[in-house]
Amino acid sequence: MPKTIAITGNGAMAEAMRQINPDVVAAFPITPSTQIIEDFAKFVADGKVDTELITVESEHSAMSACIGASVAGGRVMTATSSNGLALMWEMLYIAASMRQPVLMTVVNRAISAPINIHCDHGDSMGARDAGWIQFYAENNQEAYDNMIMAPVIGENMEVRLPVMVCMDGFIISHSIETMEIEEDQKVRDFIGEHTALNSLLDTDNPVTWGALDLHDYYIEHRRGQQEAMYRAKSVIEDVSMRFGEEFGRKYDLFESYCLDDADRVVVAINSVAGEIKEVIDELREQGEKVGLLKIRLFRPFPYAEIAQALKGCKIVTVMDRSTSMGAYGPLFSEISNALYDAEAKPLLYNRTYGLGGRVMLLDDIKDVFKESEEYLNNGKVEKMFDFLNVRGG
Amino acid sequence: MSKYFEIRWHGRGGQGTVTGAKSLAEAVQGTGKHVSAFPDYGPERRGAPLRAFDRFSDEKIRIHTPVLEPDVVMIVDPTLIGTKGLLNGVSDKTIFVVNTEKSPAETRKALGLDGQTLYTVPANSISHRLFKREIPNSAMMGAFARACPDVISLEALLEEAKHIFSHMLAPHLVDKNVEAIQCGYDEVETV
Amino acid sequence: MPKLQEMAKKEAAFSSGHRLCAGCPVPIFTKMLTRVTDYDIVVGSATGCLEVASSIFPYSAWKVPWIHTAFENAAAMMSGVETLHKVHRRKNKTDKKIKCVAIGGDGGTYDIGIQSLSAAMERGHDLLYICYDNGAYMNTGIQRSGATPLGAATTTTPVGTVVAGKQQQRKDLTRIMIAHHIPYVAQASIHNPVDLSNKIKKGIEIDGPAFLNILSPCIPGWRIAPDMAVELAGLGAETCFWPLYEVEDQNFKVNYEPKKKLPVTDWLFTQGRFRHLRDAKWSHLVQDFQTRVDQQWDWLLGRQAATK
Amino acid sequence: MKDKYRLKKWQELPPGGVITEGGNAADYETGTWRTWRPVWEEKNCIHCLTCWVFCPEGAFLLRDGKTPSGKDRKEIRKIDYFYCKGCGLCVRECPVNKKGAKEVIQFVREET
Repeated sequence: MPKTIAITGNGAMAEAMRQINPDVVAAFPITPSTQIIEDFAKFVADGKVDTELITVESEHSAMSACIGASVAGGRVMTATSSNGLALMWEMLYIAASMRQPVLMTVVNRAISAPINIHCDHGDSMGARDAGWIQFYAENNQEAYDNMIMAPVIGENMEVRLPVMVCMDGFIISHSIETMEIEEDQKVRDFIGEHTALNSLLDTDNPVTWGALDLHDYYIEHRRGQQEAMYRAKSVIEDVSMRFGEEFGRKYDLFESYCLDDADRVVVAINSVAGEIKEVIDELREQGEKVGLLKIRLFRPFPYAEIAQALKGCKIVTVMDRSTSMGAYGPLFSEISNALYDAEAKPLLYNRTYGLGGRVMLLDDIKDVFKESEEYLNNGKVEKMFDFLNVRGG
Repeated sequence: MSKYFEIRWHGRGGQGTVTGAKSLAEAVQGTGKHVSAFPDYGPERRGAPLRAFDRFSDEKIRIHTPVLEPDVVMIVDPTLIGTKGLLNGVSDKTIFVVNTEKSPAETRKALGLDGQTLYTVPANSISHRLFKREIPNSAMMGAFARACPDVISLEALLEEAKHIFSHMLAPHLVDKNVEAIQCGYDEVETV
Repeated sequence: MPKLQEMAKKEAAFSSGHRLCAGCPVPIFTKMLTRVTDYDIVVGSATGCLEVASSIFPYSAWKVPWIHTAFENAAAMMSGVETLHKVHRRKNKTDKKIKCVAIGGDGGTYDIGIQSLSAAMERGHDLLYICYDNGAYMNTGIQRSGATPLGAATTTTPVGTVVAGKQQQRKDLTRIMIAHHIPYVAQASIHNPVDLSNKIKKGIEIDGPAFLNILSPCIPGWRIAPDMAVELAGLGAETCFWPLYEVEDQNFKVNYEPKKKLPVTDWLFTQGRFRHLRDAKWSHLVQDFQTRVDQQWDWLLGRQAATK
Repeated sequence: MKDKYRLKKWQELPPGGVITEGGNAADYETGTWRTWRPVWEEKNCIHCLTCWVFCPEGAFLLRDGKTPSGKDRKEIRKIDYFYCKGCGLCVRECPVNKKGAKEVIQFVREET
């Protein structure tokens, strides 16, 4: 039986790590992800896991040690946030290109400068092209569930890619919420044993990892890596279905909330989806045909499936909690790509919100729907791109 | 008014207010309710005024926004009385639970309350008596059970607290804290 | 030389067909890695000449398991490998005793990699870190590093009319590593294969972290003929620019004391990168160079006397 | 050999750019880099292995042999010109060459 408990998002991720019981964890503390590693260090100290914890001196070394241990043939994990993820940037690409199924929680936090410890998605969105599978979560339950699925997906022989499980800093990481933790044994059975591939510690079959590719091979290796991402999508569908059968919580590539007959749709990522659902319920009671498409999987991005899900809606507001300076938000760009081939294109526009932890209250969400109603009534989008909740407009 | 039962805690950094809000949520969760608890995070350290929030419900809680219209305001540090923001968003029905040695009448006046229900509890004295230092959380939790028995009964709170504290504290401190809850409950005054 | 006879019985860790410069002495020590010990070894390299020239896809010169990921992280990367081996040993997944070796040039070690090196040593991994010091970023075309000696001409410290080569003395990384109080720190050179192989063996086999700094002349970077690497390395030891010594548990041992210490000019003036120093205009640089070498040598003899 | 190193399609490559055959650089000819050629004269060689230990290319091949007093030893067999880049380090460092009376390794220009 699963155990219903009230636990912080960080605590839930530490629990997932305890249950996964990886061979090696290499990590460096950074707010707001620190507690994950602190809790995990306690598990190590109490002998509750078999893991070796490497308390490295930087996030760059954390990911370097993770890659080393992974190539050596182990299941490895870490956690980070914000500038820590930025410091890993070089190694993120290397983990992915070397096809190492490293598992990492990213507790989303704004990137400096100015320094800010609160939530936005600038960190993980900045790493969206690194070649990692990226999951996003509305709450601690989803973050935990995604992490339980992560090794099964990343270590699949058709995939062999690192997996990043993202959740909102403080909003989720530091909040206690009610959730269900599954039984250790059941989780371990679901995940199964890790299989090494061309292990560096197999000294009888010496392999060379990280060779120099020139123009005669680099593009072929990249092509193969892209294929692994394509294949990951169906593996994720399979694993999510198996997870649903096993644990009763059903996950698709994205979540559709009141989407079927919706005229006005908001597309959003992570915790704000909770507030949006709350407002949708209220507006639905008033007869408004509003809905939410909540992103779960950002890499690989499910273009065709999302286009299908948005078929028939009349206006789409894409809410980005990060910026791509000089461009539309990262999520908007993908939704826009997804809709390019749509027969009846909905009106589409982009709103940036919540940078550096700026709170979106329920009234702010209502304003978002009010605006989309106006645009829909006028039959055109006034402002393609704008910031919400910013002084000075 | 929100469909959730919502609490706003006012305390100071280092007093354990955040832990208090979280412990109360864990206890209420133990009775089968859905809960969430979270602080307002900033760079403030020991001594700075801070807020923490609880949200309880029979159904799944989806929102993460700060509590704007609290059902209960918990004031953990008496020296906060008179500071800004304690009365933000309160209604006639809002219940106040205040850690103070002063009488309910004096406290009501100091806070500038109208008709709201007010409970006072000398949580600092209780804490000094039991722990020889100022950790008013447990007594505040006891006072909460007195103020809002429909949310959690004293019996349930004592039972859950034993369980929660045993994960956090040494055995003798678990007993002391349970005792502090009982004292907090017993020594509440109201008008 | 019986030592060479012993080594000759064993397979090299590093194959022919690599693409290092003609005359580059680096393979002298990479070949030795498996010849000096019975342990299985796994090697990780920092980005650099050796890494590039030994692993041009689909060819690898490494006959032992080998990994490269980036420039600044060889020690951190190998601490992950070493840790996983520890896990395997603990869980009885292997009965092999594998030893880990990280290799970096002076750029990847003195400069960009010093943070991860220092931390890996402090954490006590069972890991030998070998730095082959050729005194500049040779892989990218001879840019100065923290190991570049005073006065050396590099592409980022060129010789001009008012500035003659690098204006700063090199840092003494070996001494920095000694300050980590790890079980074994040594300096060796490619010209003395017996001393070199002893140190590699010790570094590999000792329990815990070890650091070995190897002087490794660079044909293009030092502007020398392709047959000159061994001779130049030897002069490094004869002038005491590069003393051969080891520090085991803080006990200092000088492995080679020249009968007559040669002036540094014997070393400097056989290299194109110092050619300009012959001009009397820069004689103060030569003097400063000699002073530093003398101080360093005196310090070393003093440490040896103190720990005897 | 030719097929082994033909340029492969992306589907044929193992994941992550790994090279699964250790030391296969030995299939790569570096002897083409040479403009000068060391020529080893067995009759003067004392088999001290100095050339062998210093040769960066591993181009000095060994064989089993005996010392004049009959003990087992490894001896120089030949120079493998498939690898020798002609750096001349062996010529310079040969201790017999250094003494100057006899020459074990000569250095001659490659014929054009």
